[in-house]
Amino acid sequence: MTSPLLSVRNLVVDFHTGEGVTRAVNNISFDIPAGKTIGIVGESGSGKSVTSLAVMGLLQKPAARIPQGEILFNGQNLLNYNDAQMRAIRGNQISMIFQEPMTSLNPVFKVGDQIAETIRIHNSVSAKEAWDRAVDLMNQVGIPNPAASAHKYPHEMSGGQKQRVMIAMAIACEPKLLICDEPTTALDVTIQKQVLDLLHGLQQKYNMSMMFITHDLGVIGDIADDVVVMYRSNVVEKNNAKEVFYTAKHPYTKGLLACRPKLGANPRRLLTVSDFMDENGVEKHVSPERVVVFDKDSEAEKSSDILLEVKNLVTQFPIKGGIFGRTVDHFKAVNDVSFTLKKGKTLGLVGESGCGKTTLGRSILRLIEPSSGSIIYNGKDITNVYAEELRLLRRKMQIIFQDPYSSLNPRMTVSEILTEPLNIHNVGNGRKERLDMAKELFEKVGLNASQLNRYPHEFSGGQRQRICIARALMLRPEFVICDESVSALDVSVQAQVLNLLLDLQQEFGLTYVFISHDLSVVNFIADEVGVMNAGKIIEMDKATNIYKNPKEEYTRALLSAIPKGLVKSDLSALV
Amino acid sequence: MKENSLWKDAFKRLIKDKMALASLIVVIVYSLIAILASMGLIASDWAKEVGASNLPPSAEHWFGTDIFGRDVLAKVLHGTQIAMSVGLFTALIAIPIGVILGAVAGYFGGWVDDFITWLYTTFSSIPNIMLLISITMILGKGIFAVYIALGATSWVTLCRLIRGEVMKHKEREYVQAAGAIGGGHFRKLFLHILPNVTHIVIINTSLQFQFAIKSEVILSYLGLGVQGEPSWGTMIDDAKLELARGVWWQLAGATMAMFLVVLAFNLLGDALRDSLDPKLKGK
Amino acid sequence: MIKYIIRRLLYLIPVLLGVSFIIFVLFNLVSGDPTAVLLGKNATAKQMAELREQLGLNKPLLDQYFDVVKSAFTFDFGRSWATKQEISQMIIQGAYPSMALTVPAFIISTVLSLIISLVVAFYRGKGIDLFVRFMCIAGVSVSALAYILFFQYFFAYQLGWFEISGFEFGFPDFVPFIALPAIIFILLSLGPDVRFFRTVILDEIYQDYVRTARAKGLSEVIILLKHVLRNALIPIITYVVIQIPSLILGALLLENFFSIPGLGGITLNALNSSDFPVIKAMAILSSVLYIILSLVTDVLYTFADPRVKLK
Amino acid sequence: MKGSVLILGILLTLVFGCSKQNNFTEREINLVSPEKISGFDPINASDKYSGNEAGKVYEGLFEFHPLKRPYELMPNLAASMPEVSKDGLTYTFKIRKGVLFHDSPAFTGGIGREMKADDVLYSYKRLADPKLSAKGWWVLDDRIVGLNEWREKYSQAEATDYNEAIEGLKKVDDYTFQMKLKKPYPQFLYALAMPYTFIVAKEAVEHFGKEFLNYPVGTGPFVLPKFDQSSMIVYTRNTKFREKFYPSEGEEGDDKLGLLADAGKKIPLVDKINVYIIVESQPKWLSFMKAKNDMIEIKDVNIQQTLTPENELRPEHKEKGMRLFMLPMLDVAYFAFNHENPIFKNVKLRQAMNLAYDRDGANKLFHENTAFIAQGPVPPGLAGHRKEFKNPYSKLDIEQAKKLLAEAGYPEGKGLPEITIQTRNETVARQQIEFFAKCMDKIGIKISVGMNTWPELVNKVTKKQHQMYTMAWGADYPDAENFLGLLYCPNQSPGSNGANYCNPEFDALYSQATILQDSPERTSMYEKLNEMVALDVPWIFGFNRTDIYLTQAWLKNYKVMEFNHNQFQYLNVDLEVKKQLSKKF
Repeated sequence: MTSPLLSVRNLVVDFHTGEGVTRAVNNISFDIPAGKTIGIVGESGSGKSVTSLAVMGLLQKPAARIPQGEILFNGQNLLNYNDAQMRAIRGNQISMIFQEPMTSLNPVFKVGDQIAETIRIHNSVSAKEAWDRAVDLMNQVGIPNPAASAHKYPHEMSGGQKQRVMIAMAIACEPKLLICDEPTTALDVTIQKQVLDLLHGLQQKYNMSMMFITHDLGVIGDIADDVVVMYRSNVVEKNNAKEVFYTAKHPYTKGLLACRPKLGANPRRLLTVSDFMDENGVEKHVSPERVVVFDKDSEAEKSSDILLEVKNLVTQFPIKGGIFGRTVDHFKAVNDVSFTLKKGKTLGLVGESGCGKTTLGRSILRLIEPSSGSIIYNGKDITNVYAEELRLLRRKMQIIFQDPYSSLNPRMTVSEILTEPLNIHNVGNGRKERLDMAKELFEKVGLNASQLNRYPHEFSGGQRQRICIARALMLRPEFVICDESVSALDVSVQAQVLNLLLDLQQEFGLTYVFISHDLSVVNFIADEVGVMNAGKIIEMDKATNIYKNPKEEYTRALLSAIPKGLVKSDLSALV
Repeated sequence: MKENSLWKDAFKRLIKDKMALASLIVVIVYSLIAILASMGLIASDWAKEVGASNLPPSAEHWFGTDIFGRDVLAKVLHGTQIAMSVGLFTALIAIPIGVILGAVAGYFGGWVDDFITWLYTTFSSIPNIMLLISITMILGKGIFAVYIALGATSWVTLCRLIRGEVMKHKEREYVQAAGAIGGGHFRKLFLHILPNVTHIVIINTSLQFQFAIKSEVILSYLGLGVQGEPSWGTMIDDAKLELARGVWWQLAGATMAMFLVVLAFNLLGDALRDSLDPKLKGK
Repeated sequence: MIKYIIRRLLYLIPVLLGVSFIIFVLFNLVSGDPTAVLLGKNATAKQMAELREQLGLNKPLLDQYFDVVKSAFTFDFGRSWATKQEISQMIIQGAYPSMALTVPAFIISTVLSLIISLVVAFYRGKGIDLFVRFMCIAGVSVSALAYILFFQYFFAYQLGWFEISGFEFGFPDFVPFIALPAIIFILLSLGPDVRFFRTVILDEIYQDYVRTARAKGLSEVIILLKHVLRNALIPIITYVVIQIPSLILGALLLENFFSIPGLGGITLNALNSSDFPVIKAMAILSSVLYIILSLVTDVLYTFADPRVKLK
Repeated sequence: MKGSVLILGILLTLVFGCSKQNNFTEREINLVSPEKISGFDPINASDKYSGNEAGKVYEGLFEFHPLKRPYELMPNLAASMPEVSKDGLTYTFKIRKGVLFHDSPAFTGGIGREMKADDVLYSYKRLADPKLSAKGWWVLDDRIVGLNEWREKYSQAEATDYNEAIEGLKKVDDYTFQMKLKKPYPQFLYALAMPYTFIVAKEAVEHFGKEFLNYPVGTGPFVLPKFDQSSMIVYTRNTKFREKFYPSEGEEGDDKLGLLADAGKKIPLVDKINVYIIVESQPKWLSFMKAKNDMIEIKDVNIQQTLTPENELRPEHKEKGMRLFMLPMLDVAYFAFNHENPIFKNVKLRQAMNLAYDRDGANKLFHENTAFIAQGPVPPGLAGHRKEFKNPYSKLDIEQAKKLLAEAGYPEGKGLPEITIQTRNETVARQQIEFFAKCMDKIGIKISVGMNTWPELVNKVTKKQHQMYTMAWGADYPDAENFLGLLYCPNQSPGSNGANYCNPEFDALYSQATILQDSPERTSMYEKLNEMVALDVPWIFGFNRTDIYLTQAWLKNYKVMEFNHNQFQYLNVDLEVKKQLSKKF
């Protein structure tokens, strides 16, 4: 066996901050053989991105320090390279694709120029040659009409196209190693699939090595040769991809594999990492009843009262124009949507970004005013109620937002956040009682009541989403809209939150509208699923039916885009 | 992890920065001097003749004496009171106007925004000096007019900043969330958004403060400044005639006093921005 | 774009109405009767009454305000009450020396600040960054008056490097006259400029696209000069252009002390002699300039940032 | 940082050594005007500095002799002193022949024509033109038969008709005209020496229209084709100037001072005059010290830099050949009470305040002991001022002041409200009141300063909205009437009696005295008026200040002069001396 292209040996990375030293990467080693793809999997904060930045030499000095270890690239220790030597490597022999295509491209330069720049840094070619090569690269990464597109600025392209540009830039000098740091996380599922296919194809074509970083094992199932699993700064499992998927050894890996909702059969509650190991990393045995596949349809007809009925709902935004900025036209974000929802049930709404699903959710709550149609809640038309009545309605209808970071006011403590709804609606007697109510719910969503006086920024993303859920439930609503409420979370955390939502639904008899771009998540949680495209619900059916018998082409595309990887549908193997 | 508010965090970061800490101390010392002077505990005898006219600095009179034989140090200390009060009252006038108008414009948009934008565009398009002079003309001279004139011209910047920031924040999900739990406009704007733009007010105030102190000098040069008591402005203005006769200590005293506090406010403003601006957090 | 420009120019109408109103109220209603000043120390009551009539001060207020509005929109400012000079001529004559001082000083200070801020941004957090920022801030913490008094005495008189005061028309004749005030101007603007530019540049340095540029293998200097600077231009343009109207009057102290016959002095004289037509003209011109420059800013954005589309 | 050093370096090299060298070849003199000049229309040349500029280009019928003291009028454009009728009301003037206006496009062919009697009459009518509301109108207001009626008639009309005959302004022939007065006007000829009555050409006024003020077309010794508001005005010699010669007699001792060296020479003696406009005192002083200017008027703080404590020129200036000129000015500086305010009707209060004012202290601080303590409204040097007269209240006597204050009903200042003194927004003005406040504090009177822009101050005074204000009155012409009028009841606000002082006894005597020609009788009446009012202390009498001028050694023929707008044509420059001395600067 020849020596690997990249070999990370006993790498340690520390971050020195004002408060002390944090170890981000703890003595890890792995190899990337030439022409192979290595997946590095772990949740946020596990040290996977730091590792990749260390390889690139892009760690922020002087905060980040590497007290120990080697990064051998072609046998040379990159850690001994100076700035100029590293620059010659970067973008040339090792290149990288980042998670956020929206912000990773310089907004003020044409994409063609940005690709050509990489070429000209490392090759002495004329501007013209570089440009032509850039156009050629754009063609290779599948950007339609590359000659014209090269003249575009990043904001004129879609997210998927931008990521393709990033890829073109990364492969411009035919690097030996391509590092992909969560390249598809920010993209819609269908796009994600295309990008993955593209990367895989390019890897084959150029015989590159690839280091693919993700929090979602499912994503790399199709393309990784080897998988390295990282957990809390350590490598916990390192093996051939097949081995990892079929005979995962470490409980964390098992948890990761189990927590992703499957399209078909799922247990009543998703398995999470904590089902496989305790807080100290000691393996636990999963109780067999946790893996019994749950048949939703069995209890589907128990409830029959209709809670919400939406009829021909239209929400439109004005398009301004002319000298005086008058409204010249309207954009219909929600276009003639109708559905009914029974008490205690969950309606899933699925669609890609821009399809109008978020607007629909907010229109139902009248956070955005609908333009026409009607919303009938509990038999009462609420489309035109105002002020006090609307305020009272807020007690019954709640929403949980997507981004747990921005949906909590950073200047309020958690107890303030939780008691605020009570104050507004004058629920509960005095501060003390309200605080008790907050405490109760806070524990119910799985948080420690002693942390009530903390500020949101002191919590992790998953914990924050729990706080958001607690806030939404403070008023004991009947109806909750979950707007992409788990999309920003790592898969392992996502499973916990989904379970929590189901538990709460059961306990409080909640009715959900669950909005997501991820069909597998919607499929898991919802009783009925509506597929949205361009402001309309194009298909609506029972959750169990929709993946079995999709009627629309669009639905089929969504379904096929879900990474299936090597995941077995049989959970029992994990027990 | 201890229980920390963002403010406490920011404060901790602030005092960790030695330069900022030093600036903060300077500002506090000046404020103390100003308070003591306004209570008449120090420099209350600035008007007293303590020696001959225009004595150079000596052990007895550290900053020398002025044309009337008054102690320049006492005048500088008394001037501190004026300077700090100019900064303070200017801020007290400008902040409520700037914040309320800016917040209302940014939050409600529509014709309210149009009107307020028009108002501050109009104000900022008239040269400041004209507004300053005309307002002092109307109100008569004196420190009160200085407060109001400076306050009336410095709300514009704050208003513009707050408006922009509120516009950004009102789209944030936490504000939407406040609406979803039934919070009204008042709650959303004043309880949710404003605390999140306070850092702008603080940073701006720190910079406005020093601007006001410097403006007082210019106003004094134009004869529109504080009257009947010594301020740094009048002292520097006096110096324009005295310097030629070699009386440099009045200029030096007032300039140094002003230099220190203006520098401190400037540095503090920078440090505050570094520690309060969420954008720059952790960098 | 054209539509946008037209709309912004039409915005001049309400702004000019507002400016005329404020100026009218502040100076006409409140500052009282200018005739005593205009006629000198031996004036008689009768003569003052005659002049009031001539100046139109006996007309109904609404008519007087209408006159102000009219001149705001026709740019016909008539003659100064105090100097009897044609106001447009006064402004044209005064603009030259003012511009000769402020424009080069402004350009130099802006460019210099930009260079300094790029350098300190490059060395961010290091000793040189702190030192240079400290010096810039220290520079602006001294009163302009103190600078003027000291520099004029030391550099112009003692060392004889510069003319003490005065102005000559025509380049390069004015150079020795404006050099010293220009240096003071630069010293005073360096602090705030560097502080602002540095913040803007640092805001950009932590953006994702900079990481991308590093990943390409670009050197830090090129990243700073090409990628970062170009993005930082937008706030910088706003900051710079919005200052321009204040340049007209901004150098008032400098003009007075260095005997530069510019617009600052004209305005100050007008304020000191209740010369309402001149005050009015200066206010209106500066607001027109302000609006036009903010329009220019917007148009410049479209060049600096392809994302900006004016509609 | 490196960049900044580099650019600063480039900047410095660009200007280093660029500073201009002094001129040793051209016969030019360099002067300073401390105020901006707004235009050259003589009828509006109300202040000293615009008068000085107009006086270089324009001329009047009479002028003050440059050397003789006390001031003596001599004919200038007039061929001789006028003939006055017995009743003193009709004056017949002969004007000089062969006086040419400057060349100007206003004249046919661009060549200046001869000045005739019509031009004089035109110029005087112009002063009365209601459309022009001239600042100088007061010198002829209600003096000339028919002129006020003419003014009245056209005040509402579209245009003023200059061709209409006026009884009091009559042309006899091209070189002779008559003026008829309504009543005796002893100061009449002084009025005809003031800049207001300089002679202008009708063609020029009509040709340039409203721009006339920028195109001075006079008969004077220097030419200024176009005036621009700049930091410098450059006059060149009028090559067609008539035969006018340097006087061959002057005051006693003038020849010793070299003031008669150029006697009999044709004037002007220099080719060029540069007038620099420098408002601030520091650059003005520094420029003079760099020999950029030939003469400087010393004010306020620069006095100490100029004089030794014994009021002599400091040796370092002497060494450079500079010369000092000091002249007691015909002026009076005072703090006026507003007599309409009941508080100040109390004469004992006024006396107490006068007595508490430490004039010696103020003289030292603000005038370096160069000023004289004013004893009454009339300054020394004018008929009406008696050297022997010492005002008992123009001295410091705190005890007496306290006593009088108690008698006035305000023991130790109790019961007296704080008094605000209005003044101009200038540093020295403020300091002077601060000093005054300190003095008053000693007897328990609280004083505060009110700073005003000039219009504000004038407004407050004309509207009687003040308690006290500060003022310095400079003579328009050398006659005590000009000062006594400041306390004449009918002159009260908005007139020149800003104190609104009314004293029937004084008024009666004043109206008798002011119609008399200069005579011992009138002088004794003036003296009586002066002393009567001095004892009634309508003002806090301040100072009669001294004009101090410093000239460079090479400036010749300078003699300090109160009414100096015609003086510049007599000045000369010694280029040899200038060259020699330049090394010392």
